[in-house]
Amino acid sequence: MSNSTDNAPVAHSAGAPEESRSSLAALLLDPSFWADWASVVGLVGLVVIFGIAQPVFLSVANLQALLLAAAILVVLSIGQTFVVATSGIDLSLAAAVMLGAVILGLVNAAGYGIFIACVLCVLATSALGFFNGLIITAGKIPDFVVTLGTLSGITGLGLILSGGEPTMVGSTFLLKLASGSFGPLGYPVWVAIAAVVVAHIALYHSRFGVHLLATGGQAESAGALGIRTNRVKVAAYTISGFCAGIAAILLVARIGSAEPLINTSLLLNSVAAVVLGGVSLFGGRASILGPAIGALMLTALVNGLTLLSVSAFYQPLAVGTIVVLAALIMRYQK
Amino acid sequence: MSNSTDNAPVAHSAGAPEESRSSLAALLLDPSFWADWASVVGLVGLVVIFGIAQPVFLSVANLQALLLAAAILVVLSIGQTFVVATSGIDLSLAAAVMLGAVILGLVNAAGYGIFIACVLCVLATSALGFFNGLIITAGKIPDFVVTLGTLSGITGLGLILSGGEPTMVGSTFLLKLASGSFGPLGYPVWVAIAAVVVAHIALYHSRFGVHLLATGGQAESAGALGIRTNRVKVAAYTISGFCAGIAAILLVARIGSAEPLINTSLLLNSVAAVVLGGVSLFGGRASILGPAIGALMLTALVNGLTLLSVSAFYQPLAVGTIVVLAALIMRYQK
Amino acid sequence: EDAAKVAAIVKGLDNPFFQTMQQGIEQQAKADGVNVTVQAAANMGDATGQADRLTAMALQDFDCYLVNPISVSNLVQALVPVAQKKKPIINIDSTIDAEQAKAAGFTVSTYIGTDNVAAGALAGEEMLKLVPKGSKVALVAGIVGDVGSNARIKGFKQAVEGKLDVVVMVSADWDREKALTAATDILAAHPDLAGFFSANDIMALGVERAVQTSGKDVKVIGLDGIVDALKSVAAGELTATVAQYPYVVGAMGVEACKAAVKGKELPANVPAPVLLINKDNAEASLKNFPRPGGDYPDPLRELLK
Amino acid sequence: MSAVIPFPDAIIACNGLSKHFGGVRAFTDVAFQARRGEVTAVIGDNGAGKSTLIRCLVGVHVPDAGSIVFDGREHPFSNPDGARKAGIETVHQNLALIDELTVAQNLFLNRELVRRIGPFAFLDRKAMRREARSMLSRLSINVPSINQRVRRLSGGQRQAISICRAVGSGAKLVVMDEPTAALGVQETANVEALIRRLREQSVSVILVSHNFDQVRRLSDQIWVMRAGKMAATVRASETSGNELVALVTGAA
Amino acid sequence: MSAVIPFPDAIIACNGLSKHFGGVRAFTDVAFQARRGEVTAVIGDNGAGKSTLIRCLVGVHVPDAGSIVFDGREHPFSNPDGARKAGIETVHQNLALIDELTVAQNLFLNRELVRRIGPFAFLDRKAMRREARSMLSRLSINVPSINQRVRRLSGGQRQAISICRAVGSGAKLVVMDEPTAALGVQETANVEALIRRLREQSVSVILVSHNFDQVRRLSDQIWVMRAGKMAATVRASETSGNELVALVTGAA
Ligand SMILES: Nc1ncnc2c1ncn2[C@@H]1O[C@H](COP(=O)(O)OP(=O)(O)OP(=O)(O)O)[C@@H](O)[C@H]1O
Ligand SMILES: Nc1ncnc2c1ncn2[C@@H]1O[C@H](COP(=O)(O)OP(=O)(O)OP(=O)(O)O)[C@@H](O)[C@H]1O
Ligand SMILES: [Mg+2]
Ligand SMILES: [Mg+2]
Repeated sequence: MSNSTDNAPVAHSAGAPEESRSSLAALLLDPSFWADWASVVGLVGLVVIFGIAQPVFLSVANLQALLLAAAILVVLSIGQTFVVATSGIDLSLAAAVMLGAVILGLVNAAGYGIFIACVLCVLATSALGFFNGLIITAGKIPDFVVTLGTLSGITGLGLILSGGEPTMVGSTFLLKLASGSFGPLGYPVWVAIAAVVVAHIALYHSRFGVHLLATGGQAESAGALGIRTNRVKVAAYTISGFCAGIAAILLVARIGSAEPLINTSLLLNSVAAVVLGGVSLFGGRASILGPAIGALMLTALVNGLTLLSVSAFYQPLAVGTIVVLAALIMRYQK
Repeated sequence: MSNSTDNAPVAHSAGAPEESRSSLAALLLDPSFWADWASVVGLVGLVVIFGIAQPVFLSVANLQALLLAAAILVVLSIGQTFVVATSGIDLSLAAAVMLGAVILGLVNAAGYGIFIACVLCVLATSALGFFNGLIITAGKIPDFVVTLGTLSGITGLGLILSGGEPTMVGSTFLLKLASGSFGPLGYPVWVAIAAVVVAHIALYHSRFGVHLLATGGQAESAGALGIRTNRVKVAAYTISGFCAGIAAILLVARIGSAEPLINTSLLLNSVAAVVLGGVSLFGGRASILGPAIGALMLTALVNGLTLLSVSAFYQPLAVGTIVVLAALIMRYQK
Repeated sequence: EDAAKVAAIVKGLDNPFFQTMQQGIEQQAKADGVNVTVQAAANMGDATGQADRLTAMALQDFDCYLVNPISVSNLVQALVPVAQKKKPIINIDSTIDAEQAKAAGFTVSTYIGTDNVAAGALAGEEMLKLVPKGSKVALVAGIVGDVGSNARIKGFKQAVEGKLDVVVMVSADWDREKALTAATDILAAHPDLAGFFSANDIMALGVERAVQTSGKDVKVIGLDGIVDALKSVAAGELTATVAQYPYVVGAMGVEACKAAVKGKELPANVPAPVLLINKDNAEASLKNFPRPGGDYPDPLRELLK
Repeated sequence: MSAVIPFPDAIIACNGLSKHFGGVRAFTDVAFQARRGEVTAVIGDNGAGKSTLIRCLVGVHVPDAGSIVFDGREHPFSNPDGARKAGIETVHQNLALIDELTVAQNLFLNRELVRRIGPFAFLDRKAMRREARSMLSRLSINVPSINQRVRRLSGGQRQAISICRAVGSGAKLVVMDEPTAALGVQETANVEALIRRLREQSVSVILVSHNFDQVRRLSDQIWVMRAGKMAATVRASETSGNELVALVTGAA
Repeated sequence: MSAVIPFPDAIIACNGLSKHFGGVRAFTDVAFQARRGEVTAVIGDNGAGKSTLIRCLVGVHVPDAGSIVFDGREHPFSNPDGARKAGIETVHQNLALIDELTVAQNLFLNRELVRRIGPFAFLDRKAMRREARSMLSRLSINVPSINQRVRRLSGGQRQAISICRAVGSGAKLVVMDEPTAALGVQETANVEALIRRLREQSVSVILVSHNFDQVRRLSDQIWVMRAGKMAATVRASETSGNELVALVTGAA
């Protein structure tokens, strides 16, 4: 064999363009499609199983309650997504929610009116996020250490500010926010939907979004191309803080009081939602719908198990198994 | 100017060899020296400050107590270090300690003798770590999701096994382990020292250690060179589980009973110790002394604040501030 | 005579119950001219952290140690040096296991606290009065595995055994929002539910909110008697709560310390007051908060006279 | 060799420039300049300090000492963003691609096309994709898809994208650090043609290369670095391959 | 062109080999072989599939179809460890260096020297450092320090280390994917001399390169890939640079 017999000019048989993604079959065969939509697959699976096992699960009232319960986690997961996309992690997220709630409660109790209280709450948590970002970038300290430090610091701050006591917030505005609804969905659900839409646009349709992913992907290269990676990181943490503030308002509205208590499962679940949503903890890849649906999935899990009257002892086991299974199924598609 | 006047054959004035690190001054000017020994700097700083503020801090009795209190965290941090070196994270570590303790308690209560109980405890937690590693590598699921899942799963398992009740472990062997001492140091401290020595040798003087770092650094390149990166990862998780088992024994010995309760601060502190010890969460760089000293530092912090009678409300704030400051100081040296 | 120096260590301060206890300790100490240092665990799960703090305090010169352990045995070893110095140990709220203490070579001078099982039973009896026999009730527990939560649930279950139908027990980690979510789910699953018992007031308030939102008439009984719960009972929202008086437990602890330092013989067991609060006596309780609505028996006060 | 009188028509010039990292001196006391509208080559052995010099010139590294003049202004920028805004585009030796972004996103990174709607600027992804396709085809670069992440592209494909990005946006000065190292014969020819075209459009080019034939074919002026010093500079038309080898190795 | 009778003296041969990634076909139905003791070159355009073919041969990728014979054994190994144990060393195009490890550690990765004490094997770090130094000096490669992490080395220094690792351990077959792309003139000459020396020691070499002069200088047999197919093979002595260009571009 000297020269090959196969010399027909096959323009690009290797690496043939794949841009025509129109056909559904091709889409379903593409592993990255499954990876990106894993949380949807998991959610649909859960809905089907729970729907069969306990018909109440699919009742309109329950679905409404489920969405309402998920709203806070959805908003937090979005905040966490921005940070994780820069290959960071915000461990202070749940603590920021607590601090925001305490500030809201105290300002309101001091008689400044609920709107000012809400604004100050969001400002405070955003400032906190900004501070996190500043220390991380200016001090070149790993995200994990800084946000762990602020987690601890805020815990103390919340306790000191509140004297360790919960503050009742009996505002009609917040009560309406928590229990009112527009169309079939409660206001908190609309807030979460708005957050998803705005975040999606910021991530996919703005220069900031591309710079965020570039910073998370390869900060050094991004810097060499003139992207101010430090500013991008600070912005991501500020957004995370802002989301914590919104979540704090939703939380206070929901339970009617501001408590100096940190809900650590909010933190772990926010990260779990992000990862189940197909966002890499190593940065550079992100999605907003994914984490939102991941958050929905985690909430549906607890909702369904409670509806099925699974004992408190068995619930953690079930949650753990299902989270791993969901991830497993989604990865095997690849 | 055409040809330069400076044509003397300056063999390698650029990139001149720097192997002669003998001089202390050069050592102190080398930023990587400071980065590697940051936790030491932090620890020494704390010891000096606390020692001046409250002389009891430097009393032999207090130092002994401090070391005793740190032993569990040191052992856990070592386990966490192996996982973090592969660029993973073991969120199930504190839960594994709980499960190990419960198994130890139940086996002992069933009358099998304390040694069998201890062995089964360590076997169970090691098996758990092995399982974690297996799912992560075989399922190609992110570490965070898997260990979050097992965290939840183990919580449930521990509750189901124990019925939610603590089990008293009244073994003289364990009592001696907890309160006896050899030379100036308590047995748990010796256990921690042994763990540090063995881990250090494994990391720096065995092929496994190099392969671990290579896997954490660039798994793809390591794989191309024939390193079985999956096996290495599984081994790292198994070691982490093993350490959790040892920590569980120390814990049961220390508090005298096995409780189905998870100590989340053990988890966060184990990671904080690792990071303060100069280990990158992105893998590829590790140290054993660093995390051990990081663990010591975190314990000394609580000890010192308690001795200074800092109010419980202010302690978290102080801890957070000092963790960030320690990291800040250490990074500014760079 | 120097003022007695008292070291106190309580559970996590992330719960108003223990803050009230701390308040009781500090105010009684002020009233009695006692010097007190209060420390607490980082949170309710921090068993070793609590022991570490006590270990540090044991090194300092205190005359008496007031301890509220997270678990039955987590403080035993830390107390060994205290016992060796022959300082009195006053155990409040949660018990230290007597056998372990004996093995470690000490006995506590006295135990002051409320019986959680009895408190739970009190709630159960009230529930029996409120709902028809055979009704469905649901239980909301704290962090799974928590001893206090277990005891309260156990007391309630014993009281309603065979008379009411306990359909589900969920765990809401002492968290108001989680309790709210869980109660909403339970109400969806069991539309004919008649009552909730929640292992503490914070969660009860969350449950109450879920009930309110659902518009159903479901009884909610809490336990602890924190101020928000009393207000809620007075406002006719929360049905009832079983009040324990952490303030009194703390205050009695300081009294016991003072007595012990003076060398008085302490009774081995001092029961703290427990009271069922419903709409009838809520106002009175609120007025006196954090002290009970009326006088209560205090053998230690007698001792100090 | 410190004091160098800049050519009056230098687009970029530096003087007394030094840079070290910890204990490693990358280069010391370097004077260098590139004439406007010319192709200026920098050659030298591995580790001689070429890339580090380039990175100092385009704002990635801040030099320890020395001055830089670009387009008549001293200290013209302090970071890569400033350099790009001032009109310098660079093909870095490590390519500076973001693996997780698509080909099109990489091509327009920090130069994104936007559509303004009121105060908001939205990415014009369609326009960027269209533009990207035409940029690639102008250089006849073949990539599987404009929407593919660059992580999995072949070495040459990656390099081609980096070059494409640098020449696509009408810079005054294009700096290329070993741009054809991973390229095939055809692609190399394309890039060389491209460099000639740039010069015709009177864009200045700085070219780092180990290929002396290429350097002699393309450049007007050649600078030689050796062991962290600027060892010599010659006109390309007045030198031979052998002389270059001698200069680089220090045998001259 | 599927059925290829292997040379009786082939050190490695493959037949009907195909590999695709998701929707991207890297190459299909490739037959290739390398004679024992010869230098076999593989050339082709960017993205033609050369590196992927190499990676299939040395066990990094598992091909979708086709068979591989190494040293007379079919399906000789299923992973890179097996390939290295069987006697194949590779210089990957991406160099396969671990940035966070030192030069010495990289040189001995998965080939660490150990001292056995009873059942335990401890790293012999001193011996490795000594060996590493002599390996580097034999190739006259200059790196600042043997204890430096490779992250910050220059492009050429990194490539040199990867080459050094591959030739240092007495393999039967050394595979080099564009080994001189980032190297300077001297270093390139050194590597070429090294390849000749390998052949003299009757080590077989597979060389991927875009430098046709180099290929003609060094190799005995040349294989040409084009757009995922093996397009042609010629003896190096019987071809010209122009013919190679024609083969690669498909003009022939
Ligand atoms: N960021 C850095 N940190 C530490 N040392 C560095 C850094 N960048 C470069 N060096 C060192 O500086 C010296 C010069 O490197 P440089 O990359 O400039 O060489 P080069 O001339 O571009 O070589 P090549 O032709 O191989 O690309 C080398 O010894 C290298 O190890
Ligand atoms: N792991 C992978 N995943 C997806 N696509 C891949 C992967 N590896 C290679 N490809 C694709 O396969 C094709 C062939 O790539 P390969 O690296 O083999 O080319 P090459 O001939 O080595 O090119 P070059 O000369 O530029 O190095 C390219 O289109 C590339 O994008
Ligand atoms: Mg270079
Ligand atoms: Mg290639």
